[in-house]
Amino acid sequence: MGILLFGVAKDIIGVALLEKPAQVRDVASLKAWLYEAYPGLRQLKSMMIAVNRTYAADSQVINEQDEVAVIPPVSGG
Amino acid sequence: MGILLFGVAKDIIGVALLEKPAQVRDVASLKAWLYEAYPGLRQLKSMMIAVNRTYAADSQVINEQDEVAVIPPVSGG
Amino acid sequence: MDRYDRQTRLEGFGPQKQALLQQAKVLVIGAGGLGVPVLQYLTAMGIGRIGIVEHDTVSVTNLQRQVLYHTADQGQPKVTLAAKRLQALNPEVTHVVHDTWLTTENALELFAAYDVIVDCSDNFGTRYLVNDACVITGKPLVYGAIYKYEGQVSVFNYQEGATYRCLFPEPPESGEMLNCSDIGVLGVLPGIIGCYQANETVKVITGIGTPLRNQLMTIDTLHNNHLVFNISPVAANRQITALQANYEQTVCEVAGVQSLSVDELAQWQENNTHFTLLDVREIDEWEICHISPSLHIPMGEVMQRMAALPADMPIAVLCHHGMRSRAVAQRLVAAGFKRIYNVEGGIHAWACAIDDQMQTY
Amino acid sequence: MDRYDRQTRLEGFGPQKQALLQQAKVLVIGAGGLGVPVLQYLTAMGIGRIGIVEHDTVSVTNLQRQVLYHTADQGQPKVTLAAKRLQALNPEVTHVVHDTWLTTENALELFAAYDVIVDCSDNFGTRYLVNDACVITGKPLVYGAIYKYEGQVSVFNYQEGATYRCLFPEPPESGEMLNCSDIGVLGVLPGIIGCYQANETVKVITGIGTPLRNQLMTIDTLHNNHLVFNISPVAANRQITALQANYEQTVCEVAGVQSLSVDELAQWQENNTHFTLLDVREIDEWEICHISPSLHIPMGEVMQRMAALPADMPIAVLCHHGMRSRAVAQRLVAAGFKRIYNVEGGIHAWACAIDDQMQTY
Repeated sequence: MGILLFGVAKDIIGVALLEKPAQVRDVASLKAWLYEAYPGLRQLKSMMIAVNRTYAADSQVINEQDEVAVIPPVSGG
Repeated sequence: MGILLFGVAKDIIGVALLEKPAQVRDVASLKAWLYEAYPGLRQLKSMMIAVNRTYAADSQVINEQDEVAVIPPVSGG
Repeated sequence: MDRYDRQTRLEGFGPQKQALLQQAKVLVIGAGGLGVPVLQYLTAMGIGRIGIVEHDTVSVTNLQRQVLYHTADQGQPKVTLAAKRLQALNPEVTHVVHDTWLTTENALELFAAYDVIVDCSDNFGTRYLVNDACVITGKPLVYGAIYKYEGQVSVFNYQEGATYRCLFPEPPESGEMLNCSDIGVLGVLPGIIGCYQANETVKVITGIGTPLRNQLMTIDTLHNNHLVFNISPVAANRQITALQANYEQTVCEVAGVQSLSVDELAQWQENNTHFTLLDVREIDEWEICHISPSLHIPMGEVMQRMAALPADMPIAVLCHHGMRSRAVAQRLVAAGFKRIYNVEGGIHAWACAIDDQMQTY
Repeated sequence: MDRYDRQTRLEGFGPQKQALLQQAKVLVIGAGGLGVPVLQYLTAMGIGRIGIVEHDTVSVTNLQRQVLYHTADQGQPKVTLAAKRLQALNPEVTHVVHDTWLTTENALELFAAYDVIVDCSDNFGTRYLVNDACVITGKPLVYGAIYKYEGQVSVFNYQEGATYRCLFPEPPESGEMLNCSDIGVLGVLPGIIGCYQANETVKVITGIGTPLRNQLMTIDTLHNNHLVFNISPVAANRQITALQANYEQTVCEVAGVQSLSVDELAQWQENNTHFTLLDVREIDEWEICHISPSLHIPMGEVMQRMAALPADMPIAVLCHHGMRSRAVAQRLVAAGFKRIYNVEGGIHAWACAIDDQMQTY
C-alpha cells in the first residue's frame, strides 16, 4: 500500500507517497530508514507513524499490504 | 456490507444502516423494496443509489459484499 | 505589507494563482447559512468581483449560524449588510449587490456576467433553477447543501462533468418535509460546508488540487464520516437549452407563529426595522387608539384582503389582548406567509408598558 | 422569536442540549486564523461564557483568513475587537477578554475557570503549554492545526483519552522551519479546521455524536482526503503535575521587512495604531526635524540597545531617505523582531507629502 506522507514530511521528502523498502519490517526500522534517507526529518524529533490507520509503536511489525502513514506535528493556526 | 442511509432517508427509515434483504439483487429491486417498505421515500422522486462509492443505475447488480448507499437530495442552506 | 502575502508565498499558489483570483468573477446565490462563510472567505482571499443574490432580511433565528449579521440588523436586507461588512474586510474586492430572489427572468442574464456560480440557496426550486441556468450559460456550479448534521458538496457542470440532475433528475414533490429546514440545523454545519464550497471555488478558479468534479462528498459531522462518491455525467442533462416556466422556488423561513413582546415591537420601531404592523381590531376599537404606522384590517376581512399584505417582510399582528391576533397569525402562516409575529398582550400591553399616554379600554 | 429556534427544534439537540451550551464556559487560545471561526460559531450557537486569550494586533497579512477583522483595524488589539464584534452577533454570550499571551504563569489559573479549552494557537511552544495545562487542570482540549493545505483536528484529554503528547511526545527543535507559517496558508483552510473545532467543542459539551477522542482526523483540502487515525492513550502523559519552566512560545508573524509609506504612517498616527516609530538618524539630523512621538536611537547604537525596543507591537523604522532604516530593519528581523516596517522615503518624504512645515535638509 506504500507510505502516505503528511505535512512537512511530504515537503522534506518531496512526494506524497513512498514505496516501502524491503528492509523496513517494523516501525523502528522505518524511522531509522527515513531519518537516514531524509536527514531533514530529524529536526521533527516526534513524528507519528500509523499502520492501517492506527498509531503504531516502534515494535509494530509492518507487512507488505499495510497502509503506513507518516504524520509530523503541525503548528499553524 | 449493508445499506448506508443518508439525510431524510435515515429519518424516514429510522436507522442509519439497513440489512439488505435477500430478494434485492440490483438497484431496481432495491428501490422497489425501499418504496414498498417505506412509502415515505416516494415523495423524494429522485434518490441516488451508490454501490461501492459509485453512482449506480437501476440495472446495476448488487452483490452481498457490496457497500450500498442511499442518498436523498438535500435542500438546506 | 501585502494583504495576500500568506497566499503568494504559499508553494503551489504564489502570485500567479493570486492573480487568477483577482481576475475572477463569482456569483453567490444566497447570503444565509452557506453564503456567509463562502462570502467571507472568498472576500478575504481576494476574488476580484463577487456578486450576491439575496432578497431576505435578517431574522433573529438566522443568527445561530449566519455570523456576518448582528442582533441589531433584524429586519434589514441581508445583501446590503453583507456587502458593507465584506467591504470593511477587504475593499479591494468589488461586491455587486443583487437585491432580488433568483428567478427564471433574471437567472440567465445574471449568470452570464460571472465565471463561477456558488449555490448557497435553501430550497429545491432555486437549486434546480441554478443547475439549469448553469448548464445553459456554461458556468461551473459549486454546490453545497445541508440537512440536520449532514452536508453535501460537489462541483457540477465543470469541464463537461456531471450536473445536479445527474444525481437527482427531478426535484422532490413540492411542499413536502424536505424543503426548507424547519427541522433545524446545528449552527456550525453551514460553516463547515460553506468553507468547503469556498475551497472548491478557489480550486476551480486557479486549477490547484482536485475539485469535486464527477464526485459528491457527503459529510456527517456527528461522526466525522466523509465519503466521496463517483458520479458519471449523463449527456442528456447537459442538453438543456431553456429554463422551465416554473421552478416553484420557495422562500424558506421558520414555520409557525413567532411571539413578539411589546418591548421588542418598540425596539423594531426605534431601529427602523422593515416590518408591517397589522392591526386586526374592529373599526371602533381602532378609533379609540392605535399605533402609527400600522395597517388596519379587521379580523374578519384579513383573509379576503391577503393581497394587501407584504410578502417580503415580517408582519406583526396586533389586537386588543393578543388572542384574536394569534388566530389571524396562524391563518396567515397556514396560507404560506413567512415570519409572522403575534404581539403578545396586544395594544393593551403596549399602553401599559410603552405608551402611557395611550387611552385604554 | 427564539434565537436558537433552529437548534432547539433539531432532533437530537433540542432545548436540553441548548441549555448545556448556555451553561458552558469555553476558553479559546488565539483569535487568529483558527480562533476567528471558532469564536464566531460558538458565539452564534449560544455558549454561555467564552474567554479569549490573545495579545496580538491586527496586521494586513492576517486579513486573507481572519474574517472577523477589518482593514481599518490594523494595529488594534485583536482581543478587544473580537469581543466587540462577537457581542454584536450575540449579546447573550459573555465574552471575557484576556489580553495577554498564554504563559506558564497564567495558564493554570485561566484554564481552571473554564470547562473546555480550544487550542487555536500557532506555535509549538504554546501548543505544548496548552496540552500540559489541560492535563494538570483536567480539561478537555479541542485541538486544531494547519499546514499549507492540510489540517489536523482532535479532542485530547477527554474522558481519560489520549493527549497531544501521545501523538507527539516532544516538540520539534526550536527555531526550525515548522514553527509559524512563513510558508503560507490558503485563507479558507483555517475556516474549515476552525469550524470542525467548534463542532467538536459542541459535541464535548452536549454529548451528541462521536467526538474525536483517541482519534486524529487529517484533512487534505487539495484532494478532499479525510483520514481518521486511532490513537491510544499513554498513561505517563496523563501524569503531568507541573508545567515546564519554559515552553519557548513564539510570537508568529510574517517574516521579513515590510514597507510602510508615509501616507500609511500618517494613517497609523491618526488611527492611534499601537506602534513605535524608531528614528535611526544621527543626533544632529534629529535636531533639525523629527516626528513626534518617536524613539530616537542612532543607527550605530540600535543593536546594543535592542532591549529598549518593544517586542509586542509593530516598529516602523525611519531615517533620512529610507536606506539606513532598511538596513536597521533587516537587522532587527534577523534578531527575531516581528512586524518590522521600513518607512519608505524617510523623513524627507514625510516633509514633502505630509508635513510641509517641516524643515528639510
